[in-house]
Amino acid sequence: MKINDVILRTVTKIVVFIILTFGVYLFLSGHNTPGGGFIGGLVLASAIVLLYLSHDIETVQKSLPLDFKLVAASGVLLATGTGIGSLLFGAPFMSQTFAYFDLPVFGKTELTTVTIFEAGVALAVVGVVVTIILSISEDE
Amino acid sequence: MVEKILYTALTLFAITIVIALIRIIKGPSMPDRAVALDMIGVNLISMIAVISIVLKTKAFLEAILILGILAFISTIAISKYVERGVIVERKSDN
Amino acid sequence: MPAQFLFNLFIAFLWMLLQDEDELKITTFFGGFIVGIVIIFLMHRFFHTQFYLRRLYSLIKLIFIFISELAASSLLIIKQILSPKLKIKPGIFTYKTELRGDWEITTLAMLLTLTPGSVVMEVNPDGDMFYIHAMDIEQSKADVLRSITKFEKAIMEVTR
Amino acid sequence: MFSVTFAIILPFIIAALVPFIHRRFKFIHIGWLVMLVPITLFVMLARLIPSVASGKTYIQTYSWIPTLNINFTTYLDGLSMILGLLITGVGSLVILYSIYYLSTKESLQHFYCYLLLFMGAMLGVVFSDNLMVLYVFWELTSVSSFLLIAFWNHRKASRLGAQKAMLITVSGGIAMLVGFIMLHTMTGSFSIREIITSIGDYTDHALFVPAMILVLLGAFTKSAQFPFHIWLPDAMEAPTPVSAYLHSATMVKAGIYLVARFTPVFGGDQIWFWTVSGVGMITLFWGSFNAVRQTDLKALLAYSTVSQLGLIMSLLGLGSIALQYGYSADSVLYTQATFAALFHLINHSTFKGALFMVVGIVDHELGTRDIRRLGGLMTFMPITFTVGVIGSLSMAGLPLFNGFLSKEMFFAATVQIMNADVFSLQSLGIIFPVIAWIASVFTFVYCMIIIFKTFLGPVQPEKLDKPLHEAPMGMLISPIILSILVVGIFFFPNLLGAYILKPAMASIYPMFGDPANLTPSIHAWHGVKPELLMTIGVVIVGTLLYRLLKKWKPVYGLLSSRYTFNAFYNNFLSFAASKSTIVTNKYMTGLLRDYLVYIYLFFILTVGGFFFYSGAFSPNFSTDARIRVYEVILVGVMAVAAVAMLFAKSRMTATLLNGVLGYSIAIFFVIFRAPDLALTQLVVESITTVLFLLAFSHLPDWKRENIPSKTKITNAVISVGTGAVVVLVALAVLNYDRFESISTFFEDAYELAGGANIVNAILGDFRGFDTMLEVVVLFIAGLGVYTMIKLRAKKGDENSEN
Amino acid sequence: MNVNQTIELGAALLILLGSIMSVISALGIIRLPDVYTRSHAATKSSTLAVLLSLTGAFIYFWVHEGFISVRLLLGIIFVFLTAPVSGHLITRAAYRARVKLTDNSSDDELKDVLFPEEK
Amino acid sequence: MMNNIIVLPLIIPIMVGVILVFLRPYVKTQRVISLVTMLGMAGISLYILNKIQTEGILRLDFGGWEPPFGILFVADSFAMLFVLTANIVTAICLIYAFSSIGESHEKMYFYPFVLFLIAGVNGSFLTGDMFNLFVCFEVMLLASYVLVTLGGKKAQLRESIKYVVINILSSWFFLVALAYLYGALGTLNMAHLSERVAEVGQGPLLTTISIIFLIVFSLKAGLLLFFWLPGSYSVPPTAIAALFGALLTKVGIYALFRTFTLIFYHEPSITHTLIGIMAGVTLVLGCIGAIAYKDVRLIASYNVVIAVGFILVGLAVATQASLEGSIYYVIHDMVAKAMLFLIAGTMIALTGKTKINEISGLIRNYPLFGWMVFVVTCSLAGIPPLSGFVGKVLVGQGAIESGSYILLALAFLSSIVVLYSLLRIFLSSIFGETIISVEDEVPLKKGMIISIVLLAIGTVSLGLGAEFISGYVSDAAHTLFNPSVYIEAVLGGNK
Amino acid sequence: METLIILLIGILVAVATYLILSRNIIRVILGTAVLSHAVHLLILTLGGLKTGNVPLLTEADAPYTDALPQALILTAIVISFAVTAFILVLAYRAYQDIGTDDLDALRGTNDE
Ligand code: NA
Ligand code: NA
Repeated sequence: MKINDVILRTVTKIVVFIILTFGVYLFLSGHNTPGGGFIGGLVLASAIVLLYLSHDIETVQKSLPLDFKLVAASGVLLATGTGIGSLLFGAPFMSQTFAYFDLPVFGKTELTTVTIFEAGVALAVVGVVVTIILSISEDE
Repeated sequence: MVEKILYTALTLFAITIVIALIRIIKGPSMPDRAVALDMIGVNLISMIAVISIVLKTKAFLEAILILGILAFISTIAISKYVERGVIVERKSDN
Repeated sequence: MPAQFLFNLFIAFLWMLLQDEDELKITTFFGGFIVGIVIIFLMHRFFHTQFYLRRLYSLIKLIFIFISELAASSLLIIKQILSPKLKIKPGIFTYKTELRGDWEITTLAMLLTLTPGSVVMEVNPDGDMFYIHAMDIEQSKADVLRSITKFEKAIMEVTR
Repeated sequence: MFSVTFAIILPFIIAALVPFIHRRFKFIHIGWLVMLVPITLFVMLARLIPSVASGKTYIQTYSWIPTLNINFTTYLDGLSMILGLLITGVGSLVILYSIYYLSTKESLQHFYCYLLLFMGAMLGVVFSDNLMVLYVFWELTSVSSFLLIAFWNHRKASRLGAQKAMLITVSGGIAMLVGFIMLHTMTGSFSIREIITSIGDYTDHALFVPAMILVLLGAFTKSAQFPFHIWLPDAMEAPTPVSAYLHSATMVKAGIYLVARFTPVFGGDQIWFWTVSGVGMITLFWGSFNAVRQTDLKALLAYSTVSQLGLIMSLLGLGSIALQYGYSADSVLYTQATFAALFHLINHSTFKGALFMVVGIVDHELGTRDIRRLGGLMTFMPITFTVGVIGSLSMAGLPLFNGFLSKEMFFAATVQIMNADVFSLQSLGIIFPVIAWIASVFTFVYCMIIIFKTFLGPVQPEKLDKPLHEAPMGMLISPIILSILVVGIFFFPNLLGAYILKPAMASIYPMFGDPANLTPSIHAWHGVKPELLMTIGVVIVGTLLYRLLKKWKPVYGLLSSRYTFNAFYNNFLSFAASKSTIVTNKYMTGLLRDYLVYIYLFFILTVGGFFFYSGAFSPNFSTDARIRVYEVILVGVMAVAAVAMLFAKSRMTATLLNGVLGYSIAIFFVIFRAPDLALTQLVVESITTVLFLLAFSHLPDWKRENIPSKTKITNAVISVGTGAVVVLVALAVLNYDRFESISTFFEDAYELAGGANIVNAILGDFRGFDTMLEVVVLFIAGLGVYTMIKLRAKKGDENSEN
Repeated sequence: MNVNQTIELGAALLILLGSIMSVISALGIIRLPDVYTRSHAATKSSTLAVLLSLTGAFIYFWVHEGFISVRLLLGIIFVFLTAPVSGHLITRAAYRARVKLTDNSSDDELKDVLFPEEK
Repeated sequence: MMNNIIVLPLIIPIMVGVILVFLRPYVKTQRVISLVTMLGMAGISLYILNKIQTEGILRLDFGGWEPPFGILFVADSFAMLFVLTANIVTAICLIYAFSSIGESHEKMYFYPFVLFLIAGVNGSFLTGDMFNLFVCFEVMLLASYVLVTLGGKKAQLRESIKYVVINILSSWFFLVALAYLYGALGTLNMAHLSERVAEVGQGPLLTTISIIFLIVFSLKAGLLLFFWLPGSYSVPPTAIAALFGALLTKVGIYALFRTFTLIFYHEPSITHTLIGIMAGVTLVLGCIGAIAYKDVRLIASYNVVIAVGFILVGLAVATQASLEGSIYYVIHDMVAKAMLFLIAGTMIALTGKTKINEISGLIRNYPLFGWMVFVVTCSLAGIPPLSGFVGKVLVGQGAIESGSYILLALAFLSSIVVLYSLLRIFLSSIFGETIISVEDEVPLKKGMIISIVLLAIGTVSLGLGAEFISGYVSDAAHTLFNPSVYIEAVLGGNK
Repeated sequence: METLIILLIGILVAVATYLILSRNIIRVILGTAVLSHAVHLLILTLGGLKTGNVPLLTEADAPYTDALPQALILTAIVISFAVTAFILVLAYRAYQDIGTDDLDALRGTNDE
């Protein structure tokens, strides 16, 4: 009898969205509560891992038509780029700044360059983890 | 009083983990171990919740959710490995 | 796509709750909505099925049915485990369901599995036959079958 | 105005141009152009003879590495003048000779390039005042000698000979370098002149004797002194012009030069005296003794060179004793030895150069140098014969030739030394005349061999590949000039004494005042003195021994070839090669486990060992944080899970146990108030488990390991030892409470970095740089995994390069 | 003892109950005869245990700090969502990996479908 | 302090490397960009080095967080000399790679990996923070892991497993040592560590910890614990092997010098004696290994070991002269070792054989190449005026000053073995009858010989032009010998 | 507590060492994983356990537990993850091409 993964796949559909949301939350809130780019990235990656576990490679790739190597590379560029960015302002390399703004919709919001840096980190983590898992899985 | 109860609960959870560990070591089959590992994960969730109370902190509530997520993912992976020997499949394998 | 829209709202809601703020703020909700847009945009190809808000009520009802079943049969298992001598006869039996579609089948299988005494081991490729492992087939098969019918009805109220 | 620096540099410049010139002017023998170099230099040097004779010296300094006291300082004085003239003079003659010796089919551009290189290097050696610069040129002479010996490198013997010469001379050079550095450490200077003036303060320095020995090692190896002489016979694989030039007239004299140069530094010391004269004497004897048994004319000349170099060396040793006494009428007598040394240095170059060229001619024209195939050449090669006889007789120390004069002075010096009242010479001094005399007998014998076995006796044309004929005139010019010098010096020795030797004496005895006092008048006849009697004795006994050669030659057979120094050298190399492979393979097993065992053992021994030895361990558990029952249970869980991994029958079980460990650590992170860590640990652990499972799809399950119980016990001991050391040091660190951690600073994270999560603020801001690099690490790993899987070696390119 | 303290005590007792459930289910995975029955114990009892302890914690935080933890709620939902799937997948895997049912099992209607050749 | 320029040697290669990932299909573009990057970095390094001479030690506090709280880069002459040489050598090895590595490798991110490697190397030289040193090591190591395996030949896979496991273990020891260090001293900034150690004295515990660091860095440097080295250096493609031979051990050497001159210099009778013993044994084992094998790459690898022993003699002796000598020698060795490995690889590429007794007479087919072998032989044997000479003299001087005669003897005797081992290559494979007929002659690619000649020019000019770097070197040695200079530069500003 | 944890670390190290000295590559890799667990605990323990509150400024008042070791461990965890991923793939690639997971069979040739 052929395996019917209907239960797994159906639940995964919900679960993946919870994980993704949670991942983004962890990534963004890391500055004040546990979390951050790494953990966020790892959680996002595990959501994708879950997709691979419950579906097959081709299906996932069709849904996420990304070259994860390049995702990772973009992440690294972003992370290093924020460092370089501070050079443009004459500040020491990797200087982070933060400020509080009153935004029309969001209210009093803290904006910090760390978030950009961490976005890079998160992207890199996602990219790398998925690259590794995909590469191994695709190997005959 | 409350604290004593909580520490008792923690001890009981820990004992559960010990028992599950025995199952992991004894097996005999791999699914047995997977079941036990899953059980450890779920118990750890409880423990974190209790420790959070003891330490009076909300810092570990994320960990509860994460642990839930990951215990799930690990179990899927292990089951698939036991079942098919491959955990990520190609369409052709299906 | 109404389902996607609903899902988007769901994420926004989730987001708002995650903030753990003292009061519910529309701004937070809106922020979550944007996050949701991003996620759904990335994941939209996954989204084949539909989702209807008006079935929320039935859903809650289902949950209550489930919880009461769960509590009832949990006691049974505990009794079995704690009895000095294990007197159980496990076994696998089949059940052909009338439910159709991934969501319905999944929900039923999950509910069955969660209630003590039964685990759905396999679903046949057509998705209409469950292979259920029962802890003690003589005593609980009847219970299980009774639960299944209850669940099937409740699920159909939600989905159809 | 002549510049010494120019003299050194010119050969190098021309050497660099030779290949290009050769390519442009293929039609002429490039030797003609090259010859202009030494001739020019010789003329330029010769013009300075009078002023140098009058005591003038020429110094020039260019900075090279002034920070390290290493400057390019050239110094022309009497001593360096002698060598300079030899280098350029003999050089000119040798190049002239080589033009006829080497056909244009040979790779002449290489030959002359090396030769010029050598010439420049040699001039550099003798004209350098700075020890480091001297060393530079010193090694360059070894290098160019190597290249010249290996000129016909398709022959194995050439390559081996070159290797031997290079190894021995460079080794000596390195020893000498250390000696130089020691001198610098003592005196703070690399300038020989400065060292000479200041060395008096350091004769009691602990480094004085080591420096001396090391410098002598350099000199002895270069000048082929016993037991380092073994390279010289093998160096005869070089084309004969090279042998004549480097291995008899110039390069081997560099050691002599060095000893002479350093006589004012170390002379007067007992060790110096005995080492230099003793080694010289042994070399003198051993060389002459071995020369007799040779059948190859070049080998014979090589041993004879060894012997003659020993003679000069021992003379320098004898002469150094004068410095023990300081300047006085008596001590001047001892300086005669040094004078004789310098004199013989020149004489040897003339007659030995001539002889080498003669042998080269024989070899070149007849295709052999084996005396067993030669004989009776006198009639066919009259000029060659004449030159050969002149050279041989001079070497034998017979009158009418310059060798006689210096040999007599040598005998005189050995006799004179017996009068010295220091260094236990009253009792031991007798060995000098005795050895000198015995060695001279053998010298006489081999000179007779050259004359009689080559030129006289029966002709053996059947043993020759080529018809008998005299050499072309061009080839003869150089040996003729040299033999004229051999005779000329005999008749006008004092000319040489006054213009050449006197200023050199001033260089060696700078504190002895007017060098004229040190310059004796040389006479062929000075009455019946011990030295004359010795010479007569040499001739009588020598003739006798030559006559009875067949009778006593078997004596050589008694010397087992296994115990020669040559055999020692060869055995040492082959021993080194074979044993080194065994030794290295013994510990470089290629087994990962072995390498890891080394590391662990080293850790346990050094860290654990020192830890106990130093008493750093002081346990104190009073400050421990409170412990709860569930924590103890969890610790137990981890311990049991870890130990269970060792006994896991399948890799899955082990992996799951590792997962248990990972999850348990996460809970400890919770207990220890590290939320971010707990989160990360959980995710990483799970993804790691997934990775393990992914990899398992491509790997076989593990089998029961078939490991001998001895290995198991070793592993267990190492494991427990490592764990124990880690624990003990950790406990000590725990009790080491001297400093506050810097991390209180980060508690202002909210004000400083706008983050309430301190750990996150550290990761994103305070130590964001670490995080950035960590992302890079991750990225490299990811990309690496991808390449490892996608890029595979094609069959067949396992061994070769892509 | 005020109301809050009583509720906190109640929450603590809830947690204690959860831990007891947990130990019981652990006993189950020791005592029960095969992987299938053990997985019943594991997926159900421990799910209930988690439910109890998380609810206890939720109540505690609510009462003690006036803090409604959505993360705890989400945790509960998540466990409910995933625990049955885990149980389903493990038992299925076990069966397909041919882990034997205990000897006193009565029916096995799956065997004929999956491994007809082993009749 | 704000000297953003000193982060460039790390950040430029990383960013360029990442950008090259996007340019994967464009091999030519990758070549040009990577070479230009390396040359540019060499230029920047030179600029920084000169700036240090006028402005003193430069430091850059990342994020503006003052030491000891943040991470910082500290560029002193010692570090920058390493950086400068490493970058030049890498540029030259890249030129070699252009014509040897093959397009399949180039499309598999060869250039990014090399750039990451050099970034890790540069970072290790520049960092002033102990934990950041660990991280920089890991950047370098990960890149090296990939480069060792790049191509996936059997021998590569085989040796890289050993290489990776041993390095994992050594990284683990590094972390253990860091745990102890932080537990005991509560700080990570090297200057601050030095200050704190000096404050309480380097007691037995701190000395114990220092020995763990010694083990860690020795593993990286190949000091005594070099077992991993010959295998892993003889399997990768030539350009990579050359980079390894030239750079990787130098990072360990750098760390040893930095740690034991800046932080743990109070108990030389224990630590430096141990280093001395290790250096001595390394010299002996290296020498034995260098004559044990006929495989050119193995001979080259053991020559690496010998050089490590020699350089560490300078640290064991620890006089200003010996430190200066070690620095000269390191610079020399980077150039000459790269050249040696390129030559070894070229010999194999030309003949398809690896053993010297199977190769003969190459000088007849490739005269220039043959002479390059001779140059590298002389250079490594320390024959003047090539580059090895000055360092040798100074190390010797230091050993004499401090009376370390055994080390002195071993160090100088090792030169003879080096000479012998390389002369064997030259005489057996370069001289002699040729084995390659004119028809079978594999053309020697331009990029190969150009890079070898460039390195030869390097070794000649380093020797003849020693004076040009002597100012930098003595400044570097001065800083090493006087830790207060470094400490003042790092912590002086904010006290 | 600290002492107990350190003893645990000792056990982990011993187990890991024993695993690393095995012939089977997977055992070796598992050994490295256990090693990294041990050292992470070590850093945390020596950095001072339970001496303060969770290092979240929103949570409680000072004193906070030392946050720096936590940050260091985070970095170390990620790095060891990267390395583990790499060596796992390396191990199976070696198995694919050389056909063994036995390290004793990976000696290489020392045929001289
Ligand atoms: Na402490
Ligand atoms: Na880990």
